[in-house]
Amino acid sequence: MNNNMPNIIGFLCNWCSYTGADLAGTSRMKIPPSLKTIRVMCSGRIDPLFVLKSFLKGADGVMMMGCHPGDCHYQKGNYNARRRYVMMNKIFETLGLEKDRIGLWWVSASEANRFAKVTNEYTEKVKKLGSNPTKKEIFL
Amino acid sequence: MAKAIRIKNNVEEGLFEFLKSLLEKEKIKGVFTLKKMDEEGAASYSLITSVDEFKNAVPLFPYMPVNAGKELSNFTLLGKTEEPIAAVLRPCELRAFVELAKRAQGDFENILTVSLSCGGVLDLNTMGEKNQEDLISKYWDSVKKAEVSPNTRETCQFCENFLPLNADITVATVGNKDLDKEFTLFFNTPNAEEFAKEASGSSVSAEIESNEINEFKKKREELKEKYFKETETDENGLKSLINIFAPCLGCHGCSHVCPICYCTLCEFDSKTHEYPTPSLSSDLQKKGGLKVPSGNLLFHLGRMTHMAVSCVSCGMCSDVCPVNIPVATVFSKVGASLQKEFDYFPGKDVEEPAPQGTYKEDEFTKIGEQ
Amino acid sequence: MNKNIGVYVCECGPNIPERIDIDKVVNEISSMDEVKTVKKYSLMCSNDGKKFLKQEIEKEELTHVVVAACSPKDHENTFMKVCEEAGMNPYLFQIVNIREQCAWMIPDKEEATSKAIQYIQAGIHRVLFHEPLEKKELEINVDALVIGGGISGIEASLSLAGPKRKVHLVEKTDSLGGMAGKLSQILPHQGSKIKSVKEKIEQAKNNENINISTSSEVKEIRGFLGNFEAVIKSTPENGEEKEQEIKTGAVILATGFDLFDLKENPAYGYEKNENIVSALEFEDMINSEKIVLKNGKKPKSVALIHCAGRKEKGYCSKVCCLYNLKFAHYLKDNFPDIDVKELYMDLCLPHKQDQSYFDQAKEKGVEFIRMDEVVKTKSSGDQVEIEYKDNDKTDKLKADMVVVAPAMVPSKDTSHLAELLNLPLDKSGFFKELHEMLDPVATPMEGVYITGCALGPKNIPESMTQSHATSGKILSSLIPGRKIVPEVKVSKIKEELCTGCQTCLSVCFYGAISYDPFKGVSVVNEAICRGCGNCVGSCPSGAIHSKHFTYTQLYQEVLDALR
Amino acid sequence: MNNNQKETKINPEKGKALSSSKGIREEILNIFKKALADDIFDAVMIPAKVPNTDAYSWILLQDESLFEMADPLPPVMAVQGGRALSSFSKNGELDLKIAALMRPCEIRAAVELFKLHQINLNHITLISIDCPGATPLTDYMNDPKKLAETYKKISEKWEVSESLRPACQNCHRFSLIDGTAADLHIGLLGKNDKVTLIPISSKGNEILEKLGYEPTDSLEEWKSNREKLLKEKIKNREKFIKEWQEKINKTDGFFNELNKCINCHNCMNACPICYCQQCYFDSQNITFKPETYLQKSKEKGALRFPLNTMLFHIGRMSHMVLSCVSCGACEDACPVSIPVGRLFSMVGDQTQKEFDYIPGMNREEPLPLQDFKEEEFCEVETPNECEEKVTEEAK
Repeated sequence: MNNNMPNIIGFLCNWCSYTGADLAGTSRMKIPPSLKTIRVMCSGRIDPLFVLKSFLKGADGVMMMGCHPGDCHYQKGNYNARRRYVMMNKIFETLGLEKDRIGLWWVSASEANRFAKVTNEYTEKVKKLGSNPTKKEIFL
Repeated sequence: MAKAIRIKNNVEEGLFEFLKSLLEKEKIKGVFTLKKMDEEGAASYSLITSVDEFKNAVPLFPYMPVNAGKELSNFTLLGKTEEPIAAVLRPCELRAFVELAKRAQGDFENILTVSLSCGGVLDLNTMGEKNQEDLISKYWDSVKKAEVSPNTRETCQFCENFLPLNADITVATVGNKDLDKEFTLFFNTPNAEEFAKEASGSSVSAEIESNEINEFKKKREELKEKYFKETETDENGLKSLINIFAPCLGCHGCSHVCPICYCTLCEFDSKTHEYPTPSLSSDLQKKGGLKVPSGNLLFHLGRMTHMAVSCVSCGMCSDVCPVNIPVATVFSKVGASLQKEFDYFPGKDVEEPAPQGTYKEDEFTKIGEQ
Repeated sequence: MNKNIGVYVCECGPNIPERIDIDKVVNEISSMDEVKTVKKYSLMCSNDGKKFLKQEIEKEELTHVVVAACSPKDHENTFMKVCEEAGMNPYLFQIVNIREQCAWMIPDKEEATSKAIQYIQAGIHRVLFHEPLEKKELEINVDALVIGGGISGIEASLSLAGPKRKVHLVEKTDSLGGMAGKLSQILPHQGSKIKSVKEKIEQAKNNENINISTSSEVKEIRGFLGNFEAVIKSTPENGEEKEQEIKTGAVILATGFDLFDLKENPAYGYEKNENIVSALEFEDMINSEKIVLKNGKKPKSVALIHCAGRKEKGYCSKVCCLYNLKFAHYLKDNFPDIDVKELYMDLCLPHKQDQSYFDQAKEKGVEFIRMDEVVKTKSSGDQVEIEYKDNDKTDKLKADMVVVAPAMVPSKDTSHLAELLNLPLDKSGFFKELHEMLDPVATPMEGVYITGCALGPKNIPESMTQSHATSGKILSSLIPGRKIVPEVKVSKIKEELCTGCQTCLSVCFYGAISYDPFKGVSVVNEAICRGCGNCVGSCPSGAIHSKHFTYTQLYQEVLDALR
Repeated sequence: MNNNQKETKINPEKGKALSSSKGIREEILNIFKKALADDIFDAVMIPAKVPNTDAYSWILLQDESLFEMADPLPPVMAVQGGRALSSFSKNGELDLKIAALMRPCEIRAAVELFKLHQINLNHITLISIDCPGATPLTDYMNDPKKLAETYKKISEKWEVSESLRPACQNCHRFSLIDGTAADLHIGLLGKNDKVTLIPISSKGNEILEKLGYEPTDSLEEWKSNREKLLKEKIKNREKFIKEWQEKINKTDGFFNELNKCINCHNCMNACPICYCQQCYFDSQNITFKPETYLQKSKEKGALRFPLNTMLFHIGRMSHMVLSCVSCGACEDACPVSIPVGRLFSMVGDQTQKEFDYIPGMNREEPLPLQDFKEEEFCEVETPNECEEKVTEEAK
């Protein structure tokens, strides 16, 4: 596989985003192979430690995806997810870590287009960031 | 306005006598405060119930062997104390106890909280050392002059929350020149007022805030900027961060003494986060080498996601770090920005839910929509 | 126990081979020492395919199965069933999505293939950490508890009660009927006279499957769909207080509404002038057919004020316009010489017959005046003077009698019940529907439904519709003789790790987690938990894990994604 | 018989002496470079200085270029080597050949952990090295440059200096001891002009062979150097043991030493033998209602917080002291400078003698508490019979 293709982990909520991703496939949209999706029941299940560990293990990018606010299959899970994302984003910012390596997007079950759009855009963004230094870092 | 009583006595003795009298008259059944352990000058927190034992109490001893908030939580973990006690805490310890009570890890009921305008405490590793006496007298001088004592811990030097938020009784120390002749007690709550009459002094009209206090605050804020700058991470934050934490032994002492790290058993000590041996060959292939034990940064960053937003900047973590990592400075810094982001002030109000346990539908609305 | 993993790659007809080099996949995977056998198959979800898989499991004595095929949304359950039939625990199975999220996404065959391989490796490493999970079946109680004996509650009870299903109807006042019972007549153009409400009440009383307790309130209630327990406290006027505990399968909240307290805004002058009356009081006048001023004289002019409380509460109560029209019609029909004025902020005429009803009122000479708010009312002589504002200009009018139509507000018990069942309320303090559009009578608590004005202002037909909806929900979910199977992939708490901080309680939307003060730990009620895992993400001690989505299982996927 | 006697004499007769013109550190690293190049090992676990810092840590080294940061004998013992070794080798199969270069106390810890199934030694070669000791961690962190200098001198002269950690000043197991602890030992004692490779196990011999070295050089000089230093150290140790026994035998002696303890459990977390992921003494099965604490306080007039510090230390002792390798990591990690290392080492010394057990000396030797002899400790229960037995044996 070509080497400038970044490695992105996507934690997708089962009800909206994962279904949205399926739909993108069904509609034969072009999604970069950079993204490896992992299905969780709710974006609120995404433990900050998953994101952290993925980052420290060398993921060039981590995408958190869930239902739009108000549409959460479990009522409010995505609000929890949002706070957790904001928390990590702030920690990264304060410590001068590359905060763009982590992102949160709302993608509904019908938004195949949006799924394609954000994954492609983010892949480009991460390409610009270059490879995640944690990949080569010995002293972690 | 809080009831203020001026007592004609050295602040250390005065407070000692006041608490002693409460104990003697059985207004309270115990005092939770610092107590001398030996002649070398080691002190430790104790719950003192007998007037006789109280002779060794040193309520204003400028050391923090442990965060008293954490210990009060251990004391009231299974429920409130039936008998009333008084507890002498520094503002950050009080804030810690509030955060713990918030998480059902402690109970304020029947505890008369006595705190002070705090000049900070000395480095723990000077406790019981030869020069202790000297350090302490220097310390009090700077407290009187409302100067930042250079012997106090870094965390204290940049602490601008040195006024207790919700203490029943506050001892005014910072910026009071005649502390060895007289001092003022502020009785802030109805609960406290009934103890006021036990204080042998004259009622005066006074406010804890003063120009000295504000000046003091300014000085500390300047130092805060300075110290935060020192842990500044350059554009490649990762490297700098690694360098800051490079000496880390993984002893996790920082989390053991942290009042906010209230977990019985820490997730990061668990098998879940141990290194999976099968990953070794691929990791070595990628990196050419690997620090062992690994997972150093995961621990510190992970711990941050758990507690930094509630960090009360008590400095215990820096104090116990055997390799002088400025843990508290880094965590305070991250804490400050998180607390700003979530508009949260740890230790202000027991009723205010911790940011992890709540959310607002109409916050951060731009996020996720881009 | 040694683990025999079988991996099966489905071609899904031409769909997957088109974009993925299946043989390469099979080769790569067979080189893994974890797996016992790897095979490809043309169409796994076909009957032959299922038969094939079943035989394989038996022949190869597989303990774990990975199927690389379509999205779990399509056939996860299909293959889990097959595993079950083959005597395997279905949760020792993992489906890997190499169609939608691989073959159909990535045009480059090489890239698609290597990603598929990565996904399958992840699936294999994940399944190694799967734990067998057991489905539980729960006996259910099919009865229903209806709280509130207004028209909504009565209608719900009537449509639910039957030989196999008892209904407990609990009303806090001493009589059924609620607000509707107090009305003079239902809007004529909406059909029958008021007696229809009376009829409903009678029907309910005479139905032996409806067990009515008036002057009663629900004191405690706990449980979940099919298994609620409630304590009902009755305090009859004469006769001593008694408590009874009942079991029920579902709960309907039909607690209705109260009326805006007109005294909250002195501008309406309510109770300051005796000829200013509330709409409900005017209904009584109509019932007793005595429209007279306090001095006993007939009024020559009546002013009807709409929207009292609309600004204060921030919503339109929807029904006032129509019953004000009703009043106007009544007055004009019975005393044509009375001068009738209506002061309104906005006219709300949503139903198909309303417009003509309004036009008729105009024809009968009723005068409609637009206003922004009532500024003040004061007596002038025997009359009442109303000062009102429209845009910036204020104006006055005088009338012998003033009828003020107060807004609907949540009934007092709403917040109490919300607390008992831990249900969300909206900004105005009414119950909040699970989804305004898509699930308008359900709540986060499965088995608890809401109807009528407990959800917000409504007219009677709408309330009836909702009552039928709630009954529908219950009839379809609680079928006599059936059992219910609660979610299996629920959260689990390791007690020895739990610190009892109860953060998990605050992020659980279903009230599935409770705190055990004796042990000092949180406890999950598996029958209520839906397995969303929000509690897991919130626990700093790592004491909670969600079954089938454990930390280790998900981390395996991360590791392989990054390999 | 007495442990010390056991240890003075050692078996190996021959080794391979490599004269080191470039200094011994370089020489040692060269050996490992060669071993990696010849695929004798896939990786080496060795101390390294973190670039741009004064901090030392263990690295698993595969890429030769990283040898720049490696230092076989750093001035401090940051993480105890046993701990480091266990951290990556315990969870699953290791498919790499790894050499671990560690100080003798770290080797002994590793062997204890091996007995406790916390290290899988199948693919690991243990290489011990003559150890000049290490400087106290906190001292070093306070002034790295100075301490590094001091340490350089100390290690050249092999002097037992005050600036070394107390544990090291009193350490009499600083070099090779007989047994099956290490596979290969690196002898340095002497004028620091040569590095002597001393094979111990068959594995050790193999490696020497693969490196193309014949173990033909005599070890006499090295041995005599070793014994000279050993005598001095044993004297120190006996002195230290005596001194501390007296301290402790005073009433509350033990307690007073632990007065300052703040319950941070750093000692436990630094201890290689405390291998439990989550410590029993961190778990909550020792909390009571406030009344109970008030009651306890009333009995003595006051109740110290943090609670249970004494229970923690004594309890921990009962868990690990028989395997205590006196590495002093605990004392290094203590923020309030409690001589916890010396306390445990002293108690360890006594109890281990009781069981005639030297932790980490032999891989095959079972842990004392996983093994018993029927005739042992009869004095504990039936003194008379015991005497009889003793007299019989005497005849």
